[in-house]
Amino acid sequence: MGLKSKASLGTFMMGHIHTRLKFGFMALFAAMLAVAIPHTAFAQETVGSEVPATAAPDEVPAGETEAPEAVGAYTPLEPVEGKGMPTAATDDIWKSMTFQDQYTEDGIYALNMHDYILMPVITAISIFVLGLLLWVVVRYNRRANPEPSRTTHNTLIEVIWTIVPALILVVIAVPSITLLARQYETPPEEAITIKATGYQWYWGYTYPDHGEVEIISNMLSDADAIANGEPAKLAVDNRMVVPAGVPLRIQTTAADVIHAFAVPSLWFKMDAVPGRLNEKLLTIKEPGLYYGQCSELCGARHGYMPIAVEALPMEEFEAWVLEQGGSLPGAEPAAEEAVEDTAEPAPAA
Amino acid sequence: MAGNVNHDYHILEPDIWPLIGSLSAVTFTSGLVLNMHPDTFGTSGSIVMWAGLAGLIATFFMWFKNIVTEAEQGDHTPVVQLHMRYGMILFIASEVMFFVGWFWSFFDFALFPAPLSVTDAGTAAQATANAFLTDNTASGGDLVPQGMEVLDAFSLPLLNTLILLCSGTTVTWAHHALIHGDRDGLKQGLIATIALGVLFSGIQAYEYSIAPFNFGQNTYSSAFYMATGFHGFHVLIGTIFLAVCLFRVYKGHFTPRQHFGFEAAAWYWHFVDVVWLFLFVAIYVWGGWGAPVH
Amino acid sequence: MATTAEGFDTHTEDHAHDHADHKPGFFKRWFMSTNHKDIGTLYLIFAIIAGIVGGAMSGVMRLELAEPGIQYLAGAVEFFGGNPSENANLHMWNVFITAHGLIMVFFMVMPAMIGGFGNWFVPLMIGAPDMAFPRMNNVSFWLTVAGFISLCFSLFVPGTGPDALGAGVGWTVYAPLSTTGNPGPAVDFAIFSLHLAGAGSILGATNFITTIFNMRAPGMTLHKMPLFVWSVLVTAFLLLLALPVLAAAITMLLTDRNFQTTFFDPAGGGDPVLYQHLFWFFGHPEVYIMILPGFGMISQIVATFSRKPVFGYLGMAYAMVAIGVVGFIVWAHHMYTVGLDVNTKMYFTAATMVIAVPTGVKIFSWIATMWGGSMEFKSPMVWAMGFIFLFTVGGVTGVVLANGGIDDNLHDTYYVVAHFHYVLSMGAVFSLFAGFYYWFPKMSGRMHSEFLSHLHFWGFFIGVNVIFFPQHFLGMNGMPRRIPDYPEAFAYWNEISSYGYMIMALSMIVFFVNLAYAFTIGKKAAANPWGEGATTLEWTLSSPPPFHQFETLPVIEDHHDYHDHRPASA
Amino acid sequence: MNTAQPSIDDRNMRTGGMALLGALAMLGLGYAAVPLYDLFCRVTGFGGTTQVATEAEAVSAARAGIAKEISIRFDASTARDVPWSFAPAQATDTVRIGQRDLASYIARNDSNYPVTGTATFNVEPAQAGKYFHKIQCFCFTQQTLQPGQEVNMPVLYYVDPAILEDEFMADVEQITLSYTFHRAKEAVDTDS
Repeated sequence: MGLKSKASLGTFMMGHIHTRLKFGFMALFAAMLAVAIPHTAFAQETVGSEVPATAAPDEVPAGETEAPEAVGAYTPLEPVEGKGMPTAATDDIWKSMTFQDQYTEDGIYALNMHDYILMPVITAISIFVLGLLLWVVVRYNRRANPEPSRTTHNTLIEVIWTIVPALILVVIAVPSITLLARQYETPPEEAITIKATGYQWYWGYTYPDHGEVEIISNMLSDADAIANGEPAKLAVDNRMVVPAGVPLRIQTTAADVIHAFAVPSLWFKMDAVPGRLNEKLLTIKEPGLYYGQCSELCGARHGYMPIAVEALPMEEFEAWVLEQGGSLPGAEPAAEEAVEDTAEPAPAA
Repeated sequence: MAGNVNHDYHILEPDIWPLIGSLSAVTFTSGLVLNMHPDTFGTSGSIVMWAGLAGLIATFFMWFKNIVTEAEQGDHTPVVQLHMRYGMILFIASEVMFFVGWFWSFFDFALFPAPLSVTDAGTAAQATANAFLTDNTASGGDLVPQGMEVLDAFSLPLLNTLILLCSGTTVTWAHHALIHGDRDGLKQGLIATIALGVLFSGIQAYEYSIAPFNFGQNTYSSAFYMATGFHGFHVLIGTIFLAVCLFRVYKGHFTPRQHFGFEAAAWYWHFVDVVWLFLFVAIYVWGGWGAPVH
Repeated sequence: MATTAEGFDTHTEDHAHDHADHKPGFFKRWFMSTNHKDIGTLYLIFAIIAGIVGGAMSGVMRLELAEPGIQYLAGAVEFFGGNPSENANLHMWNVFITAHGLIMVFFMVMPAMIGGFGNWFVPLMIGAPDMAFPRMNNVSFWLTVAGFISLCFSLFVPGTGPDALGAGVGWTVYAPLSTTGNPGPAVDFAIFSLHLAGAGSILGATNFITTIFNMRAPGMTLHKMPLFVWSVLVTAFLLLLALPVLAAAITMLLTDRNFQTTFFDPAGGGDPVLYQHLFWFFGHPEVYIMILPGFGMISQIVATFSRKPVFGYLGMAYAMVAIGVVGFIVWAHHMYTVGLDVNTKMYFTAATMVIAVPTGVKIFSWIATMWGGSMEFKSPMVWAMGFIFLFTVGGVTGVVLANGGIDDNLHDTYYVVAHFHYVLSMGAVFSLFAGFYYWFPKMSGRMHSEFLSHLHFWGFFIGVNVIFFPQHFLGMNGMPRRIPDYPEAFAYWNEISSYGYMIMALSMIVFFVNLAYAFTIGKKAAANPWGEGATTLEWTLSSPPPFHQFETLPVIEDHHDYHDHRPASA
Repeated sequence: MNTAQPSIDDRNMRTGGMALLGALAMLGLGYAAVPLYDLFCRVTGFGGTTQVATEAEAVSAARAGIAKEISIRFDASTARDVPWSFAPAQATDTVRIGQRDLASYIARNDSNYPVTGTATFNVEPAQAGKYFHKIQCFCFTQQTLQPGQEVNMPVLYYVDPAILEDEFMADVEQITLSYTFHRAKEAVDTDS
């Protein structure tokens, strides 16, 4: 899907060096514009372009298309190859060399900043230095230049190579600070709250607005994951199900040691620190299954506590909540605790 | 040194004590670890620890003995003395950064306190809730949890402040006496300083023994004992340092022109003094302010 | 100028043989040393041994990561005397990342750069007969060894439990994983290892600062000092001021573990993030400690083989000072995801990017030094040029990571691993090899093989790039660091990365062959094998220098002209 | 040993005298410090502690008569070794800024042995922390729950009206108050 458009987007510098290089300098100025242009417009023609903002039927496996009619019947989403998960080099070598496609506005902004500002700048600097080195090797070796000059100072050039990098950094700083400010937008009051708690070595997700639904999420064994059609080491038994397209208030904490809740395709990473609650706004643009992994060393099975975020349309999310024995905000809370048995969970051995 | 050396630097002979000292250090720390884990290692730790400590003490003793001998031999030319001044200043600078670590954690706890309170909850929670609505006492967000007693800054700690400040003047007295060739004044000043140092340590030990909180009780108490404990340890070192100087005075060491051993001890003592002032103001007075005193 | 070196050589020989070359017996010489050159040699040998241990660990790690699944960790557990089980095997991975990090930082790079080359060449370059505190110099070395011993102990004692040996906490030793998460004695041994090595480094730093301030030869002002000496001076200050804070932090870890304090335990009102602040207040200067002496060596080498004085000497010196100073106020960029507030993150983003300016000044000054030069591509020079390019690549990815918002994705991924290996495994290590080949003839009196050195360079250059460049891809694609097993999608680049390790390991065999060659059939080295470009004082002495050099101090009259050696007292 | 001229004796006397004077002055100053510091604190309200609200402050805040409301979320966590159900009685609440309000948490010991817990809290977003005042809360160091015992733990709090003047708080619509119960440390755990 969208192979061609992707190659022109996220290709790494090894791709088309000549075009990339020329493009790099222009991109520097284009990037400044990109900051000014409303990000959504920009995003639409880049990453967002390949997938419509609303879930297209071909995005969702056949069984899932009937879901809107059958409210109350939650069917787990099938993963889509290359969406919300890393790409194998054997499938798409260019895509395996860069960031995963982004499904949040901030993620798209950050990805654009990386692809159109940082990447061209750092590539240009590296190639510039390499070029200078090659030039001095060719021009100023002992055979070509037997008599060395004795020049040790040139105030002008020293000032230039102090000022120019500083200016480049200022250019980088503008979108960088903007990005930080965007990432710190606080969730609106009506945002749906999900609390992710890190345990050694699994995640617990609670939904305080939905009658204390609690989900314990353990990694599936490789065999189970493959049987499910999911990537091994990323698939989990119980996913963190969230509604797509609405603001979410993600809160993280941990019960034992520090973990980190990270989903690369949502440009989201937040440490889960025991005794402390971290909070961040997350709005997932479209339904889908987005995988991540714990990203702070937390002990022996640190590599085996993946995160699977399943974003669904609101009505399906609500159906899922009811299925879990939860209640919808505004309704009377469900009396019984449906997930009692998961209160004392054990990690999959 | 051989006759054709044309510089004033001190080229040393090979010495075994660095090796012994380092091996003793790792023996000592390993003994400490063994001691901390009796479940794993049984009681074997103590002997290892004491052996290491004995090696360390022997190293310090022999090392300084060698330095003193070399000084008396005249190896410490003016430039070598200058080295020692630099070395001591830099050592004290690193010690300052060591205390920065303690103050950092103390101020972290003081400025961003975790709310722990020792108010006894009882079990009649609802009754307590009603009481909350009428109760005026504050709780939560304190460095010193409510209900915890602290040491009265203006009792023994103030006395200790005065003792240390006073000892700062006596060591200066001794220094001036030394410069002016007044050996009796030097001895008196040093004896007074050492006595004040011992007095300080004694009072500090007494204060620890009557303190209404212990090391691991909460962050205030941990930061308190860590900072004041390491300070106390430095006072002890400084006192020993001064005592060695006194011993050397009786041996007839030090001249009005060359007495860096004494000066280093005095610098160290002033450093210990200044750290105490910060401890006193920050931890005793400011940190304990408003809390009930013991 | 080439003649002046020999001129000085004959001068020293006048009196070198009676006293200056009188060496003590074996035990006295190597276990009781008070000679800066012998201690420097000891440091280098120690660093090579530690490098082999740490490098072998990374070999096991690359082997394990070559394909998904767990293949070799059970063998590693058995090697250290444990009983393989899933828990023990996975824990062993964390032990490996911890030990690899600690060994390479504290027992390979630091001892080689500061202890090894610093000890050898700071006194020689400033025209001093020895270090200011020769006996303390020796205890600095042996404390480093003591620290290494303590770290080795930690590998054989319980970490998380009786079956899982070793400290599996990462080189950062974050609480609470290092307190409640690893209750066994292994972490205590590791903590004391840092205490001991840190004490050694603080004493060493004191020694270097005193030596550089007080023992410069007559006429050598601070602004005439070789840049390597400048770099060691700045490094020593960083060590002196940063290490005590680490000592305090790990002491608090120790009491949290064993004496019921709660500095970093939220249950008692403590704060795990406080530990990270304290650690990185040390940790960030630490990464400059590892690279600054490398900067100094590269400056010497580039000037020597371009046959040209360093371009913009003052700018180079003060760029290092600036990097050192700014290095103290950027620490929280290692903590972008812990939940810092927005203003803090913006400040640290801006401050971190500032460091790129002095670093850029250095890169461009090196190139300007070569510009117009008459370059000769002897082995030290090719390593230096490799350094300049690879450090640039590692530096620019640092600019990417400096952006707090971008780091939200890249933090704790392989991109970070690639970044810091580009600046350390390539920056620091390339400068170490450059310095090694540069000064090996001086230290040993023997010439290494230029052919083998070049072969070593190209093997190492290709190897490390194949190892670490694909790790950028893995990181961007989302692979977290510090995991022994990974989703299938990451297999391809991991496999390539592991092939790179093989290339690198082969090149290291060439290195040792080269050493063997030099010591057996290598030619005797002249006092100055590099020609007129080598103008610093060490080249005025014989190779190897007399046991005690500069018994008559050289007098420096002109910045680029060190050949005047009238006795100072004359 | 004292081979010096009389002048040195004199000077020593003078130095000694000055040192004595200095010491006396410090002694006096030391004792004067108590009332002086007390006075200073009474004038400035500086007490060495932070964010401790009193009833009087709360009343004056309430009297400021602010009509704006803000949403408060209550969050509860337990460390892994605390076998309790611990949850707020209500997930969210809306309060008038400056107005006192009472919220409560419910904790129940699900195990069959007594457990002593200790609570810590924090406030998100971080910049809201300094405006969130608790007049009373249950952050007991040692809260022992018998098997099956359930307690209701109230928190009395208000949001400082100064929040309205902080630009960094302008778009904050909800403040989360989070409590975590940890197992009380054994060393001070006298109950079990």
